[in-house]
Amino acid sequence: MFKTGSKLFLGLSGFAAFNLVAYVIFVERLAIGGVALSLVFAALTGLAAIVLLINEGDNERQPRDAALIGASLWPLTTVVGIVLLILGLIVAQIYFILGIVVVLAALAEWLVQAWSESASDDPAHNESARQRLLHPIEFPVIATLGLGVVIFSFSRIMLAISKSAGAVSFIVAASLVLLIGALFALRPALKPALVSGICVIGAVGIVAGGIAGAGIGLRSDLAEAAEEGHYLHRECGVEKSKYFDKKAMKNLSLRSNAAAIVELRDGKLSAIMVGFNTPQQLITASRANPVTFIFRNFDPTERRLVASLGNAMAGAPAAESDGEEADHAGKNETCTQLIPKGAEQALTIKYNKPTIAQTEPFTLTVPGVAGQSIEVLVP
Amino acid sequence: MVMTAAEAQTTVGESRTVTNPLNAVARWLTAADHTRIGVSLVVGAALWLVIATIIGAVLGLERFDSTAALVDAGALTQLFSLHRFALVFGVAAPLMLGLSVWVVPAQIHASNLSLPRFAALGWWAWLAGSLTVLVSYLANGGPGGGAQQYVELYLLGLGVVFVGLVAVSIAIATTVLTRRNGQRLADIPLGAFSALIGAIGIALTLPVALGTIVYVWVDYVNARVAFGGAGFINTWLAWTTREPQTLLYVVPTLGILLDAAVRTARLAPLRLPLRGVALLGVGIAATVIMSSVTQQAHVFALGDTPFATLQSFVPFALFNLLPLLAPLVVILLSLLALKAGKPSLSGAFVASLFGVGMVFTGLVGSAAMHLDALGLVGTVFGEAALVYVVYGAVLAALGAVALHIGSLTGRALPDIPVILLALTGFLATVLASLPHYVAGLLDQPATTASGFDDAGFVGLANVAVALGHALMLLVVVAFGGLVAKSRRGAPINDRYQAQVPA
Amino acid sequence: MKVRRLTSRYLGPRSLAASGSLLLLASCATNAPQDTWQPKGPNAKMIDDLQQPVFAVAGIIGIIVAACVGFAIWRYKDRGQPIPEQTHGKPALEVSLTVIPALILAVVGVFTFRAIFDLARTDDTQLVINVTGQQWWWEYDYPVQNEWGITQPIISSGQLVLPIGTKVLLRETSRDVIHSYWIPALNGKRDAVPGRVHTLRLQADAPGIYAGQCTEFCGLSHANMRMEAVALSDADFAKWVANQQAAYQAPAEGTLAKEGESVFLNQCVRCHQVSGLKRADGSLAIAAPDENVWSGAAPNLTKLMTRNTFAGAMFNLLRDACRDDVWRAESAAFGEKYLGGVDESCLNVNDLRAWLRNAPEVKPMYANPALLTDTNGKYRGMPNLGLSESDIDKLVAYLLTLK
Amino acid sequence: MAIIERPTPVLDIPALPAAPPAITPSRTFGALKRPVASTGWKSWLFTVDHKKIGLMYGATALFFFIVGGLEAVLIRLQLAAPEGKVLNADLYNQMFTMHATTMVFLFVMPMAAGFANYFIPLQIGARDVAFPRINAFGFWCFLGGGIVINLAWFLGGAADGGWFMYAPNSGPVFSPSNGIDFWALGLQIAGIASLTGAINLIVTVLNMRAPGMSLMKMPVFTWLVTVVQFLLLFAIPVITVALFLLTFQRSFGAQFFDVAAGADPLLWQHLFWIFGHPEVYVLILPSFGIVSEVLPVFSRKPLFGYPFVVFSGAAIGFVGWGVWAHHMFASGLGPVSVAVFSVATMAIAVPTGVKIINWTLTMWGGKLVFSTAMKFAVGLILLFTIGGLSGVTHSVAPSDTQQTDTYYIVAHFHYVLFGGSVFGLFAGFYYWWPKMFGKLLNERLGSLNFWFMVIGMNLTFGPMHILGLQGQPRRMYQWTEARAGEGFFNIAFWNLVASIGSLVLTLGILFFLINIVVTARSKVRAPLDPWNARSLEWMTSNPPKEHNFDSIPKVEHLDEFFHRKYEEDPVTHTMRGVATAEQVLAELERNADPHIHMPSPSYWPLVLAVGLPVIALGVIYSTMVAIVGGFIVLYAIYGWALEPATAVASDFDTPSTNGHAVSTTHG
Repeated sequence: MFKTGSKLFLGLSGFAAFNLVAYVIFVERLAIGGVALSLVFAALTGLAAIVLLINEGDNERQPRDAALIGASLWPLTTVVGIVLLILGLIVAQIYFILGIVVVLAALAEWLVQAWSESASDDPAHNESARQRLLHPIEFPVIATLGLGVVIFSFSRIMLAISKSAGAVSFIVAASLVLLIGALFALRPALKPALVSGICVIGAVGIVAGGIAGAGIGLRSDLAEAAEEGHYLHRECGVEKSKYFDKKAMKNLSLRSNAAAIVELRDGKLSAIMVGFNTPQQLITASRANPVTFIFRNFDPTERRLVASLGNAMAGAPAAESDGEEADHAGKNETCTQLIPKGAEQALTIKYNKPTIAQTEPFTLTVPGVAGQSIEVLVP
Repeated sequence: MVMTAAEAQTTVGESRTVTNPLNAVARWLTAADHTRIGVSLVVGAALWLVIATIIGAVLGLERFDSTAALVDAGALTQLFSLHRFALVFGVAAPLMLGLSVWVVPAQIHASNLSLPRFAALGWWAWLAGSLTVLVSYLANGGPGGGAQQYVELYLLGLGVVFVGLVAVSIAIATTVLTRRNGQRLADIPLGAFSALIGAIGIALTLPVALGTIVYVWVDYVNARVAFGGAGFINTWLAWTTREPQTLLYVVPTLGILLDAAVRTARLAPLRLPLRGVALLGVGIAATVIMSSVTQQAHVFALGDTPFATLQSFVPFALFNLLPLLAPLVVILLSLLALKAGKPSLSGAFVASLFGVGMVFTGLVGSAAMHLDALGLVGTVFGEAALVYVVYGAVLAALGAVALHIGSLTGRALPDIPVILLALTGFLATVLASLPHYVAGLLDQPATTASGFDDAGFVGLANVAVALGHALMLLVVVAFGGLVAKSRRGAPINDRYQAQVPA
Repeated sequence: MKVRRLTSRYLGPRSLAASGSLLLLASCATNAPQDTWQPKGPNAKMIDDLQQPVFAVAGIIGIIVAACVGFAIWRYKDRGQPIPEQTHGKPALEVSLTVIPALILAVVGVFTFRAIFDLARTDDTQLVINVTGQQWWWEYDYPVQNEWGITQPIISSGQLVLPIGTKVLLRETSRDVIHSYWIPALNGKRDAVPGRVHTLRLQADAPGIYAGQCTEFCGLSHANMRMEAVALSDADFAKWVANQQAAYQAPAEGTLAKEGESVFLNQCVRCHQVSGLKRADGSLAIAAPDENVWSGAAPNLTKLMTRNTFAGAMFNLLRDACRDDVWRAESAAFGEKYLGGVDESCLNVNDLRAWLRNAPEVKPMYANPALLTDTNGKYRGMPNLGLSESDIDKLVAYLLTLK
Repeated sequence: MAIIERPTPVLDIPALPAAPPAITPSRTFGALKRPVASTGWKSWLFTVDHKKIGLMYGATALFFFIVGGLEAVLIRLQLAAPEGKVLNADLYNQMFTMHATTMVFLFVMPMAAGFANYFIPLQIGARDVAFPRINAFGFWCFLGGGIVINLAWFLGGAADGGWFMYAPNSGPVFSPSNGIDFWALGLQIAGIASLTGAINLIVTVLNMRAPGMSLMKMPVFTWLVTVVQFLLLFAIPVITVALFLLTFQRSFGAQFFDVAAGADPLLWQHLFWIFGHPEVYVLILPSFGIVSEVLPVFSRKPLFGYPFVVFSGAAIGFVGWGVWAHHMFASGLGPVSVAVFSVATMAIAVPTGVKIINWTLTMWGGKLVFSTAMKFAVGLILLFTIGGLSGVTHSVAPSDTQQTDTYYIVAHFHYVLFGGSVFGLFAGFYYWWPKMFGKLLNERLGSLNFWFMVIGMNLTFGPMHILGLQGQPRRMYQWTEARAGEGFFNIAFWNLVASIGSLVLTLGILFFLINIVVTARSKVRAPLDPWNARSLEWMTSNPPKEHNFDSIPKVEHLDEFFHRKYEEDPVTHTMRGVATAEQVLAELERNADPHIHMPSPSYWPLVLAVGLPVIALGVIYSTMVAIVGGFIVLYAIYGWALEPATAVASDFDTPSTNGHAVSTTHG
């Protein structure tokens, strides 16, 4: 019944009650201290009750061998998650979310580990129970994370070194992988430690390279392209950068059934439209509907097609386009990229206002080719 | 018998099977046994003690001349605050809890803690939290700090520290309470009993601080000042680093002293004279909980009427005088034990006796601070009281290591060096705090290095304090060397072990 | 033996098939406006010439199979005969019965091939008309083609006007969903797909009106998306072209129509364009349907009264009697009657007023203001404008002047 | 579970190695104890028995047949007169969309799946399918998908974009209500049923045939259903991708079919019809298989040219992949594609024609018994011929541009799918009813059923040929007097005839439902071999035992059962009976296997399938609900994975000492 522990807690809770009374009488009423003392009283009484109930641990039952509770990574992982969590509270939400994920994952692993260890008296069975539950999740997640790190590191390396160095290093890396793989295949009896050691060295090397690469940053041309924006070229005049997306001219022109094919041939600009047997200088385009023109350049120099989008009477632009809109020298224009001889590129424009609403007509022109213009008539 | 089992386990766990350094690292990272967790905590606390002594020395030198400045004035506030944090949550609390984790399971014949993984969580959380706090101080965070994000980091890091300490405390308390070998609580060694009392105290009080942190933090990040902002953090949290709350962190020192007395007096473990009184005495320490949770300084001042005087005296007596009883009773009982047995001089006893004595001195000083008539509030007197308590705990810890290392690792420490170190440590403690008691009476203000008269004794006192801290650093390093040296030597029989009845 | 008897029956059913198809023809409506077996132009005729024999062959084969099965049922019914020999087939017979239909289909295939490529020709076009489908009406615009006197684009809806004997090429596209353009008497159907330009050859042999229907399911009012192709002689077509390009004639001051013009300017020009219409301050009234209608266009109402239908050809602008008069006119007189347009005496006032009063009630459209979140508040179809009866009077008077 | 294991009494179950743990592993792994009920509703809910699953497929499909039929009747009522007012435009659009969806995905496909489930293991002499739990999962997916699709009726209106659901009309702007979301998600769920079923049946057929049954001794029904499973295996992923894109476009703002974002809406059409055309053969081939079983039985002759029928079925399966664009002749593909697909479409008529010829020649020279099943089979030959020939007329691409999207097409595919698929399924009902339920369907009511259906079907769909050729387009909620033409036999007349015909047809189907009820109430048990049948499924009791066969028969002939009953007279080449069906069966029972191992019931297929509709609703309404569904799915996958295929020994029923006592059947 009453033993040292219960006596201790009962005594303490009695003392807490006494304190509470004394505090209320002598210090002040209903202050924070009073509330806290009441809580302490409650807590100590609760502890006393627990100790009474468990009979102070004087239990003759054979204890479960606490030594069975083996090493565990999850307390440490939980703390890592907590630290991420508090960092996230301060720095950025992503770390907070990451922290929650890590904490939850660690607690889940912890719980499953704890559960499995007490599942039966057979440790092997317990371990297999844990593995059956968690391996289907652990392996994919770990593999994904590991691959992600390797791939990300590799991409940092590739982005940091020059194009040719990238190719060379890729070849070297691939050859190494092939070579080592071949060696492994020829000598299947290699020590696992050696194999894993080589793999670890490789992974560490890549990650270290990735860190170094991230430190160096993008190589100059990519940095320039990133700065400028991949598709964004401010002017329909001279290209600022030579690093624009050259593939765009191939993909977009594959679109079939365009409204017109605009050709630049022998210094003359003309539109070929299905239904018209001769090249046209005038295109009648439907209003409020996306119209696709395909520009084909047969001129030896690089050319681009520029479409004037008119000057709306109202403030809104008279037309929308998926091309590179430009607003230089007060002109409302859009254009294709500079494309070399024999190439083609599509330009889609939606004319929302009719020609009669314009003070000057919608046109298609090629900079550098004087006197050649195709009018787009929007009824 | 008990010790042998623990020894065997430790041996298997550590030396023989370690072949691969990576495996050893992994074993420490995933540790869930009381030895590794306890040792981790103790070593962590020792490292923090190095930081604390250095800061103490720097602060002492800084105050030698109230006009010159060694340290940037802006950083000084944080440095004082960090010193306090380092002493209490860097050193005292983890040191005592770590020793408890290490020793208690063996003392109650258990092979491990009841919640070993929870304790591991506590250790990692304490480590991460205390490092976070350290980082936040270094980056101008902390109470009154200017960098907002690092103030937040301080608050949350402190929270994590509390989480860690509470987790370890719960693990210890549960281990003692759920022991299952038929041992009665009255029959367990007093070391385990005092660990239980300390652990319960921490588990009951630090959550209050944790809640306070949440309030303050929410207040702070939302740019409100209901709790006063960064400058007032200490207003809300300072009680966790003041006496008598600090007594809770160092309650295990009482058990260490009593265990050492029993061992030194060559008594059977349960044959301590007036053992019931010892239990009661240790238990009294838990009454500090009551004083802490009121979160107020209970100052005794003479009032206009007798009732007003009584109104001031009763809380003062309950919350400041009553806890004094605990170390006092323990010291007296330990001396009584020596008288009852056939004592031989031992390092463990000397160190722990000095330790508890220092704690007692600190608590007395703390009680004195609450006497309105002395006007000690706001002087370095308080700092000295804290240094007494914490360094007392450090001395007791030296004793505890000397007491238990033999049975736990099979390699004992030689007595003479330990005694010498204990004496040096005592000297260091006195140097680091007593001059400030005096300077406090001479009204040297706390937490500032300027604006006081540094002529005469006060200036010298500060130099003495700096010396004391530096000496303490030497003691700790020397003791570390002693322990390391003993690990190299061949296992020797613990000379106490033969006397422990099987 | 049995097989020979089977083949000997081939001849009998042929007469049966002939009489059967006669019966089939007799069972059909006369003058169904969308009859696929009454081609009125060379393109549709090409299809018809191809399908007639295919139907005949299919019919004959069907009758043969039915006869064989019928014979087997009658001949081999269980009359207590013993269980027959368990034979598993005669490969030679099967191979031959496999090869014969394959050969028939090969012959059909050759003719099909030719027709497919002939119908896809675009290089012999004489007149190009752009056709744009939209929920639920068609817009026609005639690109500038000086040889036809079209010097500025003509834009119209409801009725496709084309000259007879001319190889017309429709360039179809769509503004929203997929529609399909189909005038059965002139050609098969061709889908109008947004983002693409599809072509469809049309040629009418004689003046007249040829009915059609959108045949690709295009949403709520798909059933009400109709079209009519109007074939005019060259001279009449030239007149029509000239009239379409004629300048806007504002109604005289003080008339009801003039008041109607201002109602129109207030209410209708947000979406509907009338070329040449000017506001009171002299500026051109340019519709901005793209701001109000999801697809970005509303029918252009210039010269509305030269058309016979409105609202995606769902309603007639002409009263039934006047309409019959036009539809049943002799070829020679048709052009003149059609070009006469709609005057007050012939105007189908009831439907027009009902439409103006509450359009979504008479033609299902997505015009419920409560359900416009997915279209950013833009309508699909004409909403209920809440016009007063007197406004409607004025508008009708005004619309009658658009000739 | 009645028969899971019949351990011979002399054998002891070997003791588990090592000391028995305090907590047994089975309780460690399983969250729930396995179901064991062999009767009552639980035995149906948690069954993995292919026969029970087949029956549930059938019952559910029959229910959806009624639903789809009522939708069809409403459509015909609306169109009976000009300017019909029965339905409004919106409701009409939902009605024809759901009629097609229901009939294709929720009636014909699952009904065929039901027959396949029930009879393929029986026909190849197997005890169950290869993956019984996946089989159960498939059924619940189908049911869940069907419920999700139809749930839309009650939650703001069903899908209204046509069963072909052409983009961009199916996009969120043009169809803002949730109907299409329900449709797309429901079909994806139902698609899981088809896909898992396909894999299951293919593996079953390839691996689990009775000894001696080579592929060319396999019953034709099994053969053609196997071809169908291969078609499904490749077609379902295509439609799943398309539906996935549609769902993402509608629910998550993707722009796969948004022209303004540079997409080409024809992508949807290609995806849909690459699935959609093989789907036609998925619908028709099982019925061909049924008819190929029924005709020989009632002609007392083997199927004429068995290898030709089999190979033409396989040929249809292959060529069926190369003709999808004939649904798109009017969509502007360009002349070369049109020409190629036109010829390919003509080519597929040839193997189809082979089947007609073979069926006719099977009857030729036979001893024809006109039971209702036989009537339906013969009806299929004639009606499908009409549908096939009208199909040939629009394989001619130019004339197809006149006919497509008119009622001529409606007539064509109803002759193919109603006259073909549905008549085949009805032949199957009458033929296999005694096998499934132990009772013969009433032949008199069957006769009424057949004649009303034949007349009603021809009255309904025959006039549609004329309507279409006279230019009445499909999918119009109203037709107008103005375009009906003149004369007595005008469009109005034929529309009225078709509507009346639909009522006659309804009456015919009503007779079938009455027949079911009458038969169920009748006490007369069917004889063991009522039709003098030929294939293995008749070599067991009516209805079959839970383990199908007491001993697995060794197969020596195509039509093994017939050859066990009859022998050929070497002189006259006529057949004479040597054994009755009872004797054949008794012979099998004499050699009963002592050790029959059957899979155990499981909760997990049902739980897993319940999670999917929850996810679907979540995608439509709230991500949180989807997450809940995801957890259900995850939970069920775990439960499933951790559950052994066969229950632990404690769950087994008491073994019996003889072969008969333990054999119970479903119900």
